[in-house]
Amino acid sequence: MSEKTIEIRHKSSGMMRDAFKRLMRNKAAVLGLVIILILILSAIFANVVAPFSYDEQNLRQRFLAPSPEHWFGTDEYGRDIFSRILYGSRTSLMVGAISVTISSGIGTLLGAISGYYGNRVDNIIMRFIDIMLAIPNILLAISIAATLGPGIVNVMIAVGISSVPGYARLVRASVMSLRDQEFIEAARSIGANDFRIIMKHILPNCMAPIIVQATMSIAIAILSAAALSFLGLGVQPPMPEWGSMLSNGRAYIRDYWWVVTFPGVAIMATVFAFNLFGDGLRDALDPRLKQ
Amino acid sequence: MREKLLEIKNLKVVYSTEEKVVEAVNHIDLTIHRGEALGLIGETGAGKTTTALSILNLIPDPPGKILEGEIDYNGTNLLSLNQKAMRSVRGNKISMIFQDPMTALNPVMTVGDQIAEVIRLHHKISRKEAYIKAQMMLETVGIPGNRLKDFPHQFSGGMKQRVVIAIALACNPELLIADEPTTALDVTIQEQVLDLMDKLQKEFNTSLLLITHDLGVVAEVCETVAIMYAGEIVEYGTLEQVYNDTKHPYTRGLFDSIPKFNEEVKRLKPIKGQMPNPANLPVGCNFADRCPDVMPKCREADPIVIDTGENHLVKCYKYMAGGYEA
Amino acid sequence: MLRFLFRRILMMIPVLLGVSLVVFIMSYFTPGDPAVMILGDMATQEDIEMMHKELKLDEPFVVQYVNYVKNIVTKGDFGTSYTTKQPVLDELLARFPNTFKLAGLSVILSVLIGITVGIISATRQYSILDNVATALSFIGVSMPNFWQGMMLIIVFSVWLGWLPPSGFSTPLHWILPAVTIGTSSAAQIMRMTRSSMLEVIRQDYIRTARAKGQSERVVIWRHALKNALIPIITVVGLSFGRLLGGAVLTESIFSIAGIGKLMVDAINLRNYPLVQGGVLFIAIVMSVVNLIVDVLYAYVDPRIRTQFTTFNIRKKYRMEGDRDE
Amino acid sequence: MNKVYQLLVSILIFSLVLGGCGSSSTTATTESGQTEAATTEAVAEKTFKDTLTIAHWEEPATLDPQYSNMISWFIVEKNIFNGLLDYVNDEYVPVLATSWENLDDTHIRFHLRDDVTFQNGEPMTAADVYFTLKRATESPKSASSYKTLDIENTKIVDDYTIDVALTMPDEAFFNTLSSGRGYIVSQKAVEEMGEAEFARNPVGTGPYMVSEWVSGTEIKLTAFEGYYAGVAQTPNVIYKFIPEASNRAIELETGDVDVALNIAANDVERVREMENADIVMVPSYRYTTLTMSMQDEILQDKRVREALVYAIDKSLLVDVVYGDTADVLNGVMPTNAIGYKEMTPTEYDPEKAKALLAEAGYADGLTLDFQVDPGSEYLDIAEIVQSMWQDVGVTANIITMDRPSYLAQGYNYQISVRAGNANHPSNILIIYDSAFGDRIQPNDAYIDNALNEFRQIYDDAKRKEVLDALQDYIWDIKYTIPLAHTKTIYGVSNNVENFVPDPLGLVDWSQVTVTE
Repeated sequence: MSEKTIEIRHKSSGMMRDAFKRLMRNKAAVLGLVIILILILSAIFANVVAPFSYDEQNLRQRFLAPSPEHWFGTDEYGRDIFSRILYGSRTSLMVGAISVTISSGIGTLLGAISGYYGNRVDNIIMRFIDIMLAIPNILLAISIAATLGPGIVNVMIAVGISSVPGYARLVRASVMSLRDQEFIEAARSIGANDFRIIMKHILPNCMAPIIVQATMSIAIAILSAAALSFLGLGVQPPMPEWGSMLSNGRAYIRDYWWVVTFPGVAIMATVFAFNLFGDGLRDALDPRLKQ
Repeated sequence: MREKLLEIKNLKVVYSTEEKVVEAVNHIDLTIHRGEALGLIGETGAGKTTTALSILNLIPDPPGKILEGEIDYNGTNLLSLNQKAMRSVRGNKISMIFQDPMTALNPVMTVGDQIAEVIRLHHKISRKEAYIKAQMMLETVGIPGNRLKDFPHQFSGGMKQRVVIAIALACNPELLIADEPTTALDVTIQEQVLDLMDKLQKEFNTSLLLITHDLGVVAEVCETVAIMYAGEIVEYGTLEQVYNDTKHPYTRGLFDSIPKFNEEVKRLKPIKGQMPNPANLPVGCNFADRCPDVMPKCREADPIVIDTGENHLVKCYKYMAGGYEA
Repeated sequence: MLRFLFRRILMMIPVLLGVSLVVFIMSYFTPGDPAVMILGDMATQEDIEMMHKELKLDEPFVVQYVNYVKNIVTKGDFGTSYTTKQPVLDELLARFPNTFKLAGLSVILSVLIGITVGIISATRQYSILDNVATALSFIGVSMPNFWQGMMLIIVFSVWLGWLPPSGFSTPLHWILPAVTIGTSSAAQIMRMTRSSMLEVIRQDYIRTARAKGQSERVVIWRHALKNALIPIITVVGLSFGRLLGGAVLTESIFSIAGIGKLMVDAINLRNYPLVQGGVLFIAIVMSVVNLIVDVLYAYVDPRIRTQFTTFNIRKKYRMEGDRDE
Repeated sequence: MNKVYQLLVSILIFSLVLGGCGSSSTTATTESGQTEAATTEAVAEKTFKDTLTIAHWEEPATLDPQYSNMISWFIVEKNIFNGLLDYVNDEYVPVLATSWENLDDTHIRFHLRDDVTFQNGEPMTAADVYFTLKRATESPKSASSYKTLDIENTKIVDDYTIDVALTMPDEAFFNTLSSGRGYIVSQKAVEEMGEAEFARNPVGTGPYMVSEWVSGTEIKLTAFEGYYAGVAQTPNVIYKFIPEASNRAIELETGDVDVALNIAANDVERVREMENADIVMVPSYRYTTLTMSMQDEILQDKRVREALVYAIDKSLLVDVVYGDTADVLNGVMPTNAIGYKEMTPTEYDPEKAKALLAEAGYADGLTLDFQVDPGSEYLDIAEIVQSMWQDVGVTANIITMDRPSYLAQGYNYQISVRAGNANHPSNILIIYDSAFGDRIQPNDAYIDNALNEFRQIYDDAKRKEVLDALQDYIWDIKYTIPLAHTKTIYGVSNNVENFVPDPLGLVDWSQVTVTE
């Protein structure tokens, strides 16, 4: 308890610096961060780094195995897979990041309000969440695409919205077990308003599950986006996107392993990195680990 | 002198993480006699709780590790016992009350379960008998027996601490370690809990190791006092010796920093500075930097423990001349 | 508790109404004409109009919705599938056993693996075992489902010939799909268990239990696990609920006649009665799962249980007056 | 710690664990061990399996022929029902009808077999034929095919004779009767069961009847003992529904099915290499074509359309998308369609394309929207065409949308790709008809007239004249860019005998046997 009181009095910048220091000491998290940075850099500089253009077809050089010229081989249209993966990091990272931001933002807010106020508010929000849970993602995506036209934005919104209930329920459960604890009452007693209590006292204490969930859902977001692309609701060709590269390549899984393997590895590496990083972040942010 | 119950010899405990080693307890010696109430005083981070946890061999490992020393209990070194033998000591011969009653009880089990658990662990009795015993214990600590089936969140803080005490005393232990048992409670409740502990200690003839930073609490309950600073015991003696014939500058500092209502003191004198970082202890006396009486040699080598007479031990160069090595 | 259950079941009614209305609105405004989908792109205008009349799509929105709800409430009639002309409920019930089996099996599998490995991983944080389990779980979550499913088919059906590649009729058919789905949710449950357990085993009451002389096994499995269960139950409940809504990709890969594929096909064909009925059905199933999850919360955590009987407890507090506020 | 190393180790362990999982469940492997059985009994006398299992790509929504419109449904119905006549080797042959004659231009008299019973035991009579035709005009899925049928004036002459009346002369009517929509249903069965029940438990005159339909999984057929042409050779036929194309090939490889329908182009080589099965491929009636909206100003310019044609290397495109499972289509109908006329191929000539574009005022390039329903091979075609057009300065923005949205767009598009699947010109060329409603919308009076005219001509030579001219016109005007004529691909186990492939996939299984 005494640790916590000290914790609260700290300036937030100091807290962040401490957390950052702890994070940097975690080698796994640093590895994750490095992979993420590489991905971000390759997304930004794809046009500089990539040896070929992402949409340059060479129909006489289809399904070339990996070679010094085509590091990851070529796909069913003779496009360079390495270049497409580099460009694809743009789409996939953006889809992952933005949809997770949408879902964790809305979900956390709803969950926190629901868990904190309980009773009637909880009831209304949870019924709302139940409604959302019941609506299939694809139907949601189609409806959104119908309003906004097909494209990547819909994918992000559809994927984001469809994973809101997960966050909401998770956060709600954590908040419910936190809200009656002494330090919340303490905060309330010194006149902190509900907003402040939720933002400053409750949410930081349920960061751990939120972060774990967020890192996990980046993967799910990337894969859901792929599924939507497959139904024609996502990224428009020839713009590469890992998930749809994987889906389109599935027909060749037994003949040309590289067509599916490299996008698959790209997704796995990304998810792996976010997981490592998220894990490290959780440990770094968790005040209870401080001693 | 009474029979020795527990003797801590040359105990050294460190917490090590990848980049640093924290020396939490540095070669301390401490003896508790049968029926004795010993107060272990020190500020936060002095190593009191680590000492207590070492006795039960509950130092979280990793990162903690007992590097050196012995803890002799009735002639056996607890540190040499295997897990199974150690478990038969915990909660049975030696039990512990933790600092924060709010978190010390398992929120998903009824208090009855939690009291009965310790009874059934150490006594071969039926579930039913254990619950009867648990109910008796509850009543002993002043809680109506019909609340056996209630959960911790249905109790107030003071009552939770009573439950914790009931758990600790359920098997009639020979030694009770109380780690800041009243710190988290408000003053009126504190008094009740202390009275209860005092009463029960005498009633059960239990030895008590009371860990606290509150000099007043010790004065009320304990016969012997040990002052701990930066992982070391800097002064030890009877209540009388330590309180009325305070030797160590740190102990004096402690007394000066609390208000006394029978003296006219214009201003309290807090101890200047902060306890040294246990990950980076200075050469020489750990207290040297804050000591008003610091001498050059204090910074050169660590002082040894001196017996200034009648087993009043001090770890300070100031008393080197008058005393002899303990 | 009974009152709580009753109240929750009552609360399902507005949810279901909400769901049906939302889906109805979505169906109404989503582009695509069911008649065209049924007739194909060779249909003439007369055919389409004929179809509209047959499907009662020429009626105004409100009339359609009111009739829909009325038929459900008064006759238990969820409508008729546009394509097969079979009652929607029959279609759903024909597929549900497969979906339920698949969801159940994979959840059981993933709970068994996930919780066990998660606990081992948490109690031996940073050990080799923990690192391996963590790495495995990362791979488990990041492996695309259909890729894994196809690899399993290639290995176990084509190369080894041990297990059938598709269908869901015998227990032998269940293994591959259940493993496919189970892997990712096991990994997720493992992660959640680990992180939740790590929090719990740092708590004071765990130290209390140890100080009682309790064995490590009991401390972990009885004292810690029960406290760590809430977030785990949440994850399990969510994934079970989600799976009961159908696992489209896995169902496709293994040619399993489940709710997921049925729904996607229905959406793709704009088979609205089936979409609406299916969504309602899924909503009911989800509500039941959520209810079970909430009951489990209460079973696991007495503090939450209190909320269900808040009134009684408050009265008790007032009588004994021992709550320091 | 070295996480990468850990990762590798864990992958290894994971694969071991997977292996372990499998090995613990080897108990019931012999269930499907037909391969062993086949080798041991090869020397012994030939025995036949009592069940023929077929991997089908899609479950029928109904087995009611007049309410069907998908090939995949007719494939099953083919074995339950018979029509009055069939189209085999370029001519109409009698089936349930013994013969027919034109009483005049709009009246046809059909003489029916008198030895046919339905699967419910009822004899098949002219009343059933009348009933079937009548319900066809009432079904939204059949009505337009029967739009020339004058049901009011169609008369039952006696139990085995019926006079069918038409509103106008219609040569295509025979084609309709030979199609699945012409399968004769039992009036009594439909009236007793009701249509919903009939759709699941149809009663026809064919070799098989439905014994069990496991929704979403399979349809089991058993031989109809009273089949007028003799009881089927194999007593049971099972259609297993396996939508995933690669899995149909796998099922064939593992011996779980005897025939796999609709093998994907990229699986053809694999099936050919199988020891226990092979590929049987016949030209289908399916062809793919790019369509252009004639409501779009840019595309109304014929030079632009020609440029787009010259810019596509059709043979390369067909090779990439289909391999040897399709041929370049040099005509406006599938090669085997009735009255097909082969055209002179348009050469791939990007320079000419550029010149034409420049002439049309698009020397600096041109941007077009390319709407794609991402099902089937359409997206493959679109991506390749997009890349080829890019070389002549035409930027095609691919817009994928799910099929319903795609269909809902009507002619609000510029370029699109579609497949047709029919063998009669009136059904193939209908997409150019103004009355067709959407997609191309040429509003071309010449086409409308010709389409209306030729089907009224019963004289083969005269009809051909009109039809040839129409095909020449359509080929020249280039409202569409025909690309490929695909093949129907069957994967057939070596144990299967007497298999006769059908262009549409409508295989009659009654003569097929499977050796053990």
